[in-house]
Amino acid sequence: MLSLFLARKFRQGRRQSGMLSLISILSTLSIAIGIAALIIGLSAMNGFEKELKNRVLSVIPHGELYSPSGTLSNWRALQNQIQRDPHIVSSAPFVSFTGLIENASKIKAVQVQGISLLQETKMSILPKYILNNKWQSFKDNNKQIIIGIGLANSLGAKEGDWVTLLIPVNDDVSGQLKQPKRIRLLIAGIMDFSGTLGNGVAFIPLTDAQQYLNIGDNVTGIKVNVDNIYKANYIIHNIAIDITTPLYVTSWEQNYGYMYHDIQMIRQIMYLAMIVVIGVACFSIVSTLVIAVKDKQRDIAILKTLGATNQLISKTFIFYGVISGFVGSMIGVLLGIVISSQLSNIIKVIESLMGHQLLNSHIYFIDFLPSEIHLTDIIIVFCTAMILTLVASYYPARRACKVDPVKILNGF
Amino acid sequence: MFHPLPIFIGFRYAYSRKSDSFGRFVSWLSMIGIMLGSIGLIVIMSVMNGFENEMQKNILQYLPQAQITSDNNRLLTSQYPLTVIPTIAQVDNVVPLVTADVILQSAKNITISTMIGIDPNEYDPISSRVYGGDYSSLQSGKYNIILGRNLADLLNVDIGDTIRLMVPEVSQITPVGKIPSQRIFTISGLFSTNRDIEQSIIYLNIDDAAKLMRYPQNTITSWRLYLNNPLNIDSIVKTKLPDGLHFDDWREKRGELFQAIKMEKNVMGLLISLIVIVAAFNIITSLSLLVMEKQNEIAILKTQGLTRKGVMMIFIIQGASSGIIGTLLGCLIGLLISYNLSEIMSTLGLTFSGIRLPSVVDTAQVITVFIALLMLSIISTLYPAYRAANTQPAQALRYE
Amino acid sequence: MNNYTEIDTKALISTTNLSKSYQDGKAVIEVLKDVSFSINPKSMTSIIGSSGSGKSTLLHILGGLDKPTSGEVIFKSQALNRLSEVQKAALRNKEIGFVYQFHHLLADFSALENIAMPLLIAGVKSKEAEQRAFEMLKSVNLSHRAKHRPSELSGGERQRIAIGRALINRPSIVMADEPTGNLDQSTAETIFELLIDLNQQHGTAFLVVTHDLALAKKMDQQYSMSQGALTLLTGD
Amino acid sequence: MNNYTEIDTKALISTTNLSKSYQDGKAVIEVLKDVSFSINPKSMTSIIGSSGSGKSTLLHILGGLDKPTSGEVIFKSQALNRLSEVQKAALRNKEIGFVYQFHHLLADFSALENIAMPLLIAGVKSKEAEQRAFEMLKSVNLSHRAKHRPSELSGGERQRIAIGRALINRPSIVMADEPTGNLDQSTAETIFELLIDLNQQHGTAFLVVTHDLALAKKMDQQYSMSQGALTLLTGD
Repeated sequence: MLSLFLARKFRQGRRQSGMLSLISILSTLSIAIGIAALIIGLSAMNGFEKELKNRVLSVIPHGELYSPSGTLSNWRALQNQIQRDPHIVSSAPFVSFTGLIENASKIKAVQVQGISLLQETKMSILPKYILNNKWQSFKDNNKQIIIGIGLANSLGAKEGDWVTLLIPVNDDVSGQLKQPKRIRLLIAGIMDFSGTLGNGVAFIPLTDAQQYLNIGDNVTGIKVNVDNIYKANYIIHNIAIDITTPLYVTSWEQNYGYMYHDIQMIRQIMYLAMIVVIGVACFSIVSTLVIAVKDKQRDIAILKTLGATNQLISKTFIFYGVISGFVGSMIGVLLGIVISSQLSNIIKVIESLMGHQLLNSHIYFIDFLPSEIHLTDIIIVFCTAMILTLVASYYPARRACKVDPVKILNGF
Repeated sequence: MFHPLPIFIGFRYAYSRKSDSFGRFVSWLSMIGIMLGSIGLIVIMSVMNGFENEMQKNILQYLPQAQITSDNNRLLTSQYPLTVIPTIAQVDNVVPLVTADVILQSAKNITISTMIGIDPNEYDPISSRVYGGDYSSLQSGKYNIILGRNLADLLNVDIGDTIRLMVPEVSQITPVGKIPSQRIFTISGLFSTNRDIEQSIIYLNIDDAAKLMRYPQNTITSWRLYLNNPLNIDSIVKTKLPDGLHFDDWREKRGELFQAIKMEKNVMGLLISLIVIVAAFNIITSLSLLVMEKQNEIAILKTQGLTRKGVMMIFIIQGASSGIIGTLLGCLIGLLISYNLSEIMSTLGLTFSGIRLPSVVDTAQVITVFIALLMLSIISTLYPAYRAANTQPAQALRYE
Repeated sequence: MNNYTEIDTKALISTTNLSKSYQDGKAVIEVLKDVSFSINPKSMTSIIGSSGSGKSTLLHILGGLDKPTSGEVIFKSQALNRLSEVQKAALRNKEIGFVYQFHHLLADFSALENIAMPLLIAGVKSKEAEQRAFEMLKSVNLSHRAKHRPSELSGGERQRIAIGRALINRPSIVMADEPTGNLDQSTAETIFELLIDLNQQHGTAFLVVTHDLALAKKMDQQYSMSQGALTLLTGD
Repeated sequence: MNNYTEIDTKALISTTNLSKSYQDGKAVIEVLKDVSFSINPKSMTSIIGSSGSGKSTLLHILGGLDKPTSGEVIFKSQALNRLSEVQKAALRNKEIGFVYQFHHLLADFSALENIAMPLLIAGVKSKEAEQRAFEMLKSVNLSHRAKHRPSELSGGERQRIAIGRALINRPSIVMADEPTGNLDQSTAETIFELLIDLNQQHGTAFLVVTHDLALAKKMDQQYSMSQGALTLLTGD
């Protein structure tokens, strides 16, 4: 392609005073900044979304069905009926109540979950997050409890300590409130989700929970996982309708949905801001190209005398712009990929410099900055940049054709 | 040496009809770039201020913002009367307070919260939020209690029901084991503010609270300070206190939340400043283009004795003018948008995950953004202007 | 196809009352006044005239780079003003070569690439273009300078490259505007010898515009140009 | 202050073995070779030479716009190379006027503003500058063109504005580089008449570089310049 050969040579031969070479560096740099920032931002958002899926939704159930009266008796038949629905991936019975855990003078409210040890591993990857692999020694009827690391720290308790669980005693006829039941339990394991997730939850075996609440074989409800988490609400509601016994239904979107929406919102803002950056960067490509056309005026006139057509000249300068856009975008993409892949370590270094944690584990559901590069993001960003550079090169290319050889050639 | 000539020439080049339309197009571009940058910066900053202010209004207003207490967390009002507390700027009011973490047990459920013992005759921001009962029902000896609506739902209780209050940090050793000090209270009212506050604090009469805490006569937990701007707590906490007393402030419990907002503001600011940096690059490139176009005119002016500084001034003025106008316009539009953001959002039907975006303009911030952008647009004209001053007249004139 | 009466069918280029004027502020400047002449194939024609007498404008109009205000240019029985832009460009690429006082080589390309450029523009594959360009380099005896950039060459060498480039596509005519203007006496002589034997060797016609009377005298036909009017001095 | 031996104290400008060369690729091009001459106040001097013979470079060096490779220029007993950038600029503003072949007027300013520019640069208030510029416009009889832009003027008119601009600050010398180069014969004549009576009227010295022998002959002193060397033809 002659025009590509000409464009490449013109770009190399930037002999004009330092100015042209500096501003072409500046315009390439501004494209690179825009693209790198957008890739880093989008990868961070992908990372948050992945963590939300792997960390949060792989532990808490996608949805729960429970009876308004608080206990469910024929839950085994119900579980089979639910399991038959194609969208349900797995299900398990659970007992859930609010209790208080007291260690010496410190006391914390906590949502206690009774889980069946066998069915839990089908439902979630909870065991993975229990330190020193203590899931193995978690047995029924063994006065054991697993609590989150946040809770353990605020109670000043550690693995192997004994704590007291206060359980509300069921109301009796006289309406006289009785003292809460106190049960001594051994902390069998500590869960660490490196985020707010584990702070408010404690796990005990299903049968222990039924025994403490003395509800016999009843359970509070059935928790389920669905194949498409973004349709969890819809799937679970459909199931509840088919089932005869009246059931309450909740899904993960009620208490964790806002996180998902925030991520999408930030992603839109980022897209907008960076498109503006790349747009403005293309403005500098336009001016750089116009200067290049002025700098190469004489060469264009010469080419015209040699019989070059306007089409060849405009193609040459469109290539000239596209090459600088391409170089800028490639630098941006490479920069973006390198930084995104090392994002977590970079943030850790910054945190150690600044002395405090960027993402506080009490507020954010993770305390590190995740990052996951999606090829589709890169392709979209790269193509937008190339299209914008193509558009930016159109005007200067047209100006290049308007060069009148007569005026220039006999100017000496 | 303020010389009208560079301005006369600079403006003529920047805005003369006749000058090459492309040159004007490009200086328009850099103006728009800076404008977008300043609008972005101001709007984002105001929204973040809005969040911070909202948080402050919803949460800090009700929580005890700052307390003065002794090392064992209780004060004898005779030993440390109100007069002993130094008057501190920004403090609106000082009232006695009895507070502690308590366990609430209802027939259905058990949970914990923080008890606030208040004197119904003193003003407390919650008084205007109580419904279904009356703030003045918290009379001494009545053992009434006012709960947040959310907490009441959790405990499945309503006005008139009774709940048990236990204070774990105050307990007696009994043959059966450690029994926390406790008492039955009747619910005489509910309040609605926001989910967080409704769950984290409950209100009782200060004397009932003192009894529950087994305090001796006229002892309180601390003097509670109402601040008119809880966010700049640093200056208040530094004031000198009589020995034996120290400050507790809201940051112990809620500090992380505000820190997170500040962090988000910085990240957003960084993101938008990328636009400004690229816009500054744009000024450099567009001004360099204009310098290239005007090379002959510069040579001619030099033959007439215009000094290099004169040439530089011309191009600094010309380049900076688009930057300054861009910044001015940007800040004005930014302010306009920030001042009535919600109206704009609702007319456009835009919602951010369903919540109304609050926006509060902080003039100090706007001024810093304005000055920073002005400096940036002037600085970015230096390089092209320097190049213009160095053009060799002999070389430029020969080609003509 | 051409209803013109007494056109000189065997002429390479012929013009009839060609004139060119342009608006300079209020006044109208007449650059060419009713120029009619013709150039035969393989002929060596020279035009003498002081600078600013319209010589270059005439050359540009003959080469289709500029349009006359009135009058017509017939190139090999084709009227230039009836040709489209693309056809005129093709004409310049295949039929006409230009050589200027200032060498006008492409600074970013090597001597070989400069010579090969017209071929590349004509769509010749780069392999073949390079070979033919190297042949031409030999015929202007500069084969040892193939890889050098114009900035590394002397004035004479650059002019010889420019001539090589003009001839590479075997045009029927080369238009030279003060080809020896920038050169010292001796180099000017050698360049002129080169033009003459290239004329013999390839049969290319030459139209040389110069203010150097000695060189002009060596041509078959001589014209002189002043204030835009052309008058025949010697030759048929 | 100046330890030079036989300097011509009453001369306006005098140069001693002034030479200038620059690097063009491999070759070093000698533009000026040991030029020594002097110009008396109120004198009319002309230099004839073909284009590219270094005439313009000499003018630029005399005007302090360019630095010689070696040799010295003394302007009113001040050595240019000892002057600072700002002093040289002031010299150009007050003592020297330039007129070029191409008018070099500022396209974005009106004729009046163009003439007034040197005054504005010298710091004269715009009111007074406009008056003096209008006086000058009258003396080049173009007062009816004050508001027009250069693009709306004819070649001759533009050149007269350029001359007016050069004279506005009452310089001791005006350097004209081919002032009539772009003009037809008759306009060139009128421009030349204008230069001569301005010389009588204001006593401004003129150094005119031209390739037009007829005009050059009318000067008191004539030099000729070729290949960078200056030789005195007539005059003391």
